Amino acid sequence: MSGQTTTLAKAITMGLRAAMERDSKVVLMGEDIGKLGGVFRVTDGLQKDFGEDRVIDTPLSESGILGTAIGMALRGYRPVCEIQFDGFVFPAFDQIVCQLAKMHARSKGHSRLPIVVRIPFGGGIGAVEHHSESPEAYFAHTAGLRVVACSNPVDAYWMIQQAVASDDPVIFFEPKRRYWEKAELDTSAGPPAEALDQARVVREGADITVAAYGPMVKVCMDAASAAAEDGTSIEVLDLRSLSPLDMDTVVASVRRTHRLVVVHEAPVTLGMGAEIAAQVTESCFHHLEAPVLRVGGFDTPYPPSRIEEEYLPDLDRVLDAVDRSLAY
Amino acid sequence: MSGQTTTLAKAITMGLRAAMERDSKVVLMGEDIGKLGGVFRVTDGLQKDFGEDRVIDTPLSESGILGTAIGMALRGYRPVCEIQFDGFVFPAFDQIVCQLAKMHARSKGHSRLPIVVRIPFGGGIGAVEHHSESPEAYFAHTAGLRVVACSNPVDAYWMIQQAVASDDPVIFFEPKRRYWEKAELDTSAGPPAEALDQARVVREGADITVAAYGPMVKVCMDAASAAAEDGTSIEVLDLRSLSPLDMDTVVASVRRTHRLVVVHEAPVTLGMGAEIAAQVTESCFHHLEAPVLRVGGFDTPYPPSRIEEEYLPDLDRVLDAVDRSLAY
Amino acid sequence: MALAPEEPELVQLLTPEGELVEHPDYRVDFSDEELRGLYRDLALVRRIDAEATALQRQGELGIWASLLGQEAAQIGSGRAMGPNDHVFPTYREHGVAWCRGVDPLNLLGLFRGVDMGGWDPEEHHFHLYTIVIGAQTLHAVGYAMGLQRDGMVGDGGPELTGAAVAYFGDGATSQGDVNEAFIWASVFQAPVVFFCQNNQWAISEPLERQTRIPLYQRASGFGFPGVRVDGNDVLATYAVTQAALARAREGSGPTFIEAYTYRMGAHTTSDDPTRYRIAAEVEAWKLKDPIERLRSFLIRTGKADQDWFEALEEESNQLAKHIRAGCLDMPDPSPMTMFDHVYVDPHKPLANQREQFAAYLASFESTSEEHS
Amino acid sequence: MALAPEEPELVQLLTPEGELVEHPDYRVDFSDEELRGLYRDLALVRRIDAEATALQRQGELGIWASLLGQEAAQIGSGRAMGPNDHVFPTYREHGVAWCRGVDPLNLLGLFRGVDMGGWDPEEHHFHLYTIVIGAQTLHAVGYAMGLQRDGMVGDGGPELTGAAVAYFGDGATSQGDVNEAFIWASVFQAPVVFFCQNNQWAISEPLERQTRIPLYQRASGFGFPGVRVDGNDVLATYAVTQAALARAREGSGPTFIEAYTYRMGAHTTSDDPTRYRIAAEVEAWKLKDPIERLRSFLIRTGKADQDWFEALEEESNQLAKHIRAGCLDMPDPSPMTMFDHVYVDPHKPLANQREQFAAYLASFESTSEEHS
Ligand SMILES: Cc1ncc(C[n+]2csc(CCOP(=O)(O)OP(=O)(O)O)c2C)c(N)n1
Ligand SMILES: Cc1ncc(C[n+]2csc(CCOP(=O)(O)OP(=O)(O)O)c2C)c(N)n1
Ligand SMILES: [Mg+2]
Ligand SMILES: [Mg+2]
Repeated sequence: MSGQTTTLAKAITMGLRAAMERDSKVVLMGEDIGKLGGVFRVTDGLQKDFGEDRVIDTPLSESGILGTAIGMALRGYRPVCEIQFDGFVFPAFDQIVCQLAKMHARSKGHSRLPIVVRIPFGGGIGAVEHHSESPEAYFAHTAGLRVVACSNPVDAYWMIQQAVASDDPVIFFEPKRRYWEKAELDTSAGPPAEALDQARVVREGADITVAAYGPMVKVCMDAASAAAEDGTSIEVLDLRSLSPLDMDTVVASVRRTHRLVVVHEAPVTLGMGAEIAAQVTESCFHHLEAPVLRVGGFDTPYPPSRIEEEYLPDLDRVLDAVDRSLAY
Repeated sequence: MSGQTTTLAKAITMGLRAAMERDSKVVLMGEDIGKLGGVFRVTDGLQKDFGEDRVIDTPLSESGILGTAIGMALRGYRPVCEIQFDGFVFPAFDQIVCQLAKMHARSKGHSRLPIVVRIPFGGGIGAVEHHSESPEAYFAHTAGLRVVACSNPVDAYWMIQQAVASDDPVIFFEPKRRYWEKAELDTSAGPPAEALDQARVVREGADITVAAYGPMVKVCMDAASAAAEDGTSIEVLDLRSLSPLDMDTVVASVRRTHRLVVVHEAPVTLGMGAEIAAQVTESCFHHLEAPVLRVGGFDTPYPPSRIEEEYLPDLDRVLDAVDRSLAY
Repeated sequence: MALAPEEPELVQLLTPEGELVEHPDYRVDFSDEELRGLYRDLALVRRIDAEATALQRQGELGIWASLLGQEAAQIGSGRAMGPNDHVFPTYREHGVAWCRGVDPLNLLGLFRGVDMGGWDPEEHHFHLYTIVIGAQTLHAVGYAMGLQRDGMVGDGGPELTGAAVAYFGDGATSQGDVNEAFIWASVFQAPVVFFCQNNQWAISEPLERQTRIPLYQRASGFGFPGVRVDGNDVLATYAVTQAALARAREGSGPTFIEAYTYRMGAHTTSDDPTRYRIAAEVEAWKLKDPIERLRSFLIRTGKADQDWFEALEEESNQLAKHIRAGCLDMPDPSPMTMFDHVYVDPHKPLANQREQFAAYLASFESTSEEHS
Repeated sequence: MALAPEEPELVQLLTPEGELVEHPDYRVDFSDEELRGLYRDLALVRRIDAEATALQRQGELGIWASLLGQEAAQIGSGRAMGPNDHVFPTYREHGVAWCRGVDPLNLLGLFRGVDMGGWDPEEHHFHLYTIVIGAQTLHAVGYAMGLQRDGMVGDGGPELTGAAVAYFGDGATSQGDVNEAFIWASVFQAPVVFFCQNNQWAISEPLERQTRIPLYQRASGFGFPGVRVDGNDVLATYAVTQAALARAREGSGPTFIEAYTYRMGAHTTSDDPTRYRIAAEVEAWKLKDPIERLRSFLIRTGKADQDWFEALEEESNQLAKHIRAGCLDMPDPSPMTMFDHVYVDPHKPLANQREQFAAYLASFESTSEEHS
């Protein structure tokens, strides 16, 4: 199978399918993932093809999903858990923070938990409360987890497979409002040059670096195109991995451009931007022409969807930050 | 009652007692807080004096504690919940993040949740796993919560009362390894000049600012004393409030000293230091002589207690950071 | 699959055919007017639901969670409540909201995306909708513990005593929170009624994904009574809820009610049930429609005549108009409202964010009015 | 307070007085040697516990969670297991660990603060201790679901089939996770045994804070059998566990066992039970001591003689020496080990932190050897 136009959602389906074909220990668990194929249809057709033992419609309990996934992993399985929406990961938080993240260290390396927790995240789809959250910082603050976010179909296809192949637990964020965006996916072309824990320069630029991940990469690319027309050359980074952060790539870029804006949907306070700002300032203190600026959600609950456009960083807010940085 | 030498634990007991005497709607909830008086004896004697209806030994379920506290608050009560140890707050995380933090906004101000969640936090007491965590950043990243940490008996006495009086939910961190430290507490002297959401300069200095909270304030004060002997003048801030952060006080100090080190026990990545570093760099970009440096726990699970001394920031590590900052 | 509602354990007072039946433990004693009142409730909430569904199709609502098929469970339980009983609903209790006097328009805000719940929970003794499955059951128990402390439990009758009523679905029974709520309620003998609408489905998952045995039996493991009532029978639901409320208010502790019913529509307007359930199942349940059976009964017994039904139809049309017009009129909130009520007390950093954002929005005003 | 263990629902095969009694459903068929073996287990784990308690008092352990009084519940259940049965313990299952061949020394590491669990969970089919109350019950269910998928459920007998065994306390039954575990196990008919040691206390809270009704009845609400066994009777505990394991392994699903016992000591060495419970209660339970009753039986029936008991005493002393010497010898870990096994795959930022910290420590080495 080579080049075909594929949505991000479908690319994950294909990635899961490939992972399941490769390794019979890969099992999927989640609410409504079987017959329905998931509320976003990401697991569509997989139960039909791999059976109910490998694609498990679970009881409605997220702690149960994570807790039993851990048990299955201890028995040698590689569970891929789907959390139906970002806001519903919290009942599982204890199992993730106290068990999933720590058991490998607790056991001095005896026990491995190669579990992937798939979380459709972020806003912009006009949903009700708890369906538009960006909880990635909670996980990135938790040692023992890997946290990644894909931003496009090609990465989605490969990153989900790399996540399943990882012997560490991976929290896998899927940009739900990009599920339906398409790209050419040539599965025979092999995985991208970057490893799962590496960032990528998705657009080169000279004047300023803008770093984003997941759904905001597109916003930043659009901002870069718009800025180019005004003569500003923005370098755009897709961070891809949030824990570990690939600071080598970020720092190398900032050493070139001397300016950095970090963009995410999550609230600014203690969001990923905080960590990146702190590290970049330390690594590039004498290179920075302006402080690292952050564009993110406000420190409020995610608002009703009729005003989510104002809550979410958009092209204008990114460019506003770019201008502020350049004005230093 | 005026001046008496009081431990931090006892000061909280006294503060809770005062709050309960003042307002009959104040109720305490938690595991083992009644007859036993809590595993740290912070609620010692309160059930005896206020009865089982106001000091409630609860079933062993933290989500239950928070969830029912929310219900009681909706009925007009002011519950003060005790989480037995930091590491056991996670089963309640969903109720805290999705309900406690958001219900006031959800209801457009109709419903208020004046709930205090007391959490003994931090390490250094030689305990087993889950008994030495510093989870404050998870809460400070969550809009709708107030997060505070006391560091000494006098503050403890007043801050717990201010927390109970607050109409917003407050996550109240108690530095468990300081429970037995004593100070003169003159309850007739009235509360400190700072409001609950304000930081305090606890030692003035000229060369560099060191900001900390909870158990690390003492470590930083000791570091400042040691540094003074070597001729370095450290200004020490007790942040007291972690959400909101009192950046006015921090920024004013950094504008004087031009250097900042933030110290906490929590893992460095996405710890409070990240946010402070990001904000200070933005506010004081042209004032900083060195990047904000962070001293914190490593990005590992909290280690076995025999090596926790090495994990926890100590005087040497604080001074090392001070030296590195001054060397810029 | 779905257990036959004819089984002995099921409390039923009005058969699908509209015949009254006796039950050893439960009875109702309604005047004709009250019976017509119940019918009116059922018909009007179905109309509200239909109108909201239509509004969603027309793009006026982002999503809608239909109560179609569950009207009797909601009206029967909602009408059984007294003034001090306090409801903790899920996102589907539009019928209960109706009984508590919430203007249906206020329900739409959440689904339209203009707010998170547009009514005052205290005014109506009807808490905001809770979307995180099961979380509200603990709130109900805590509220009930507050009632205990307020001296609102005992033999003062519904005017002086009160109970909390937690609504949840069959799927919700798998959440830790719901089971913890059972434990707390039992241990503290809290005045709470657990009202589970078993509509046979949790989105695409059938009941068997949540339990091996009839749900009402869950309560026995926690030490309080569970009862299965025909949730499509408004009379039985009323009687069973009334008894459970009386028991709770007088201090005898919680009851679990399994209202055995069926989700006739999709989970929400975003769902496609043809992917996971067969039409025959839906058809079978149509025969047990909660409204039809009461209609048959009223007509056959002459308790309501054609005029009355026509007048109701007219009222229903007016209500639909009110909803439609009100919905279309519902203004989008100002973006600045997202900063409101995050905290009760002043919060400086958020105030700063608010100010900066206001200034940022203002910077566009010269060129555009879109953010005004 | 504590229900009288004489009540009919309690499965008992050996009375506190050391008399064998018949039970309609459960029986054991032990040789004299096997009976002595059980006694040896009971005596030795009590000795391990006593030694660890002493080591804590002497400052060699930071804390210790004593199993005193619960030996029979643990040995009875632990000895009933087959080679493929996999245990998920709390922090108090030292007796079960013994049965699974874990060197008691390895248990001490956690309590001394040198590690988080010093054994290989797979080697012993004995998972690490879990401190977060209840979390391990879900792990057990997941493991059991793995066994199902591995074809390890059916009629192959204990050599070819297996089950998971989740241990937890009375207090733990209030956690959401534990109740979710019940649901999952029931829905998937997972081969798991829920072994609850009801030792009457959760730190300072008596059983009544967690339930109004006998705990074993909890299972009925989830659709699987619950049984209360005299947890101070090693024979009954063995028989009941063996039956539950057989049931699980052959595919008939979970069983809840409530081992009715008593925590004779403090919750942990940090606890002071005199603050919350009366001495008379402890005295009453002393009469039901799990070891004494088997000793009476062995002596009265002549199945063990004085020499045998003396030899055991000598073995016990040797074991105590092993523990004491081993504990004192247990080296503190190198601080650098805290960076080990956080991740399986390389993790650059952490590797950097490690390196920097090593350099930092090395900077002291010239002046001090303390971090070497
Ligand atoms: C904690 C949580 N997990 C998942 C969801 C997504 N979700 C919304 S409704 C639903 C099914 C609920 O089923 P049930 O409890 O039977 O109620 P019903 O919708 O049938 O009325 C799910 C899984 C959620 N809202 N909350
Ligand atoms: C989630 C969680 N909350 C609180 C604690 C603190 N804690 C440790 S043991 C214990 C009591 C446990 O009682 P039980 O389940 O009966 O077990 P036992 O100690 O009696 O064996 C508590 C509250 C914990 N370890 N985990
Ligand atoms: Mg349902
Ligand atoms: Mg116990």
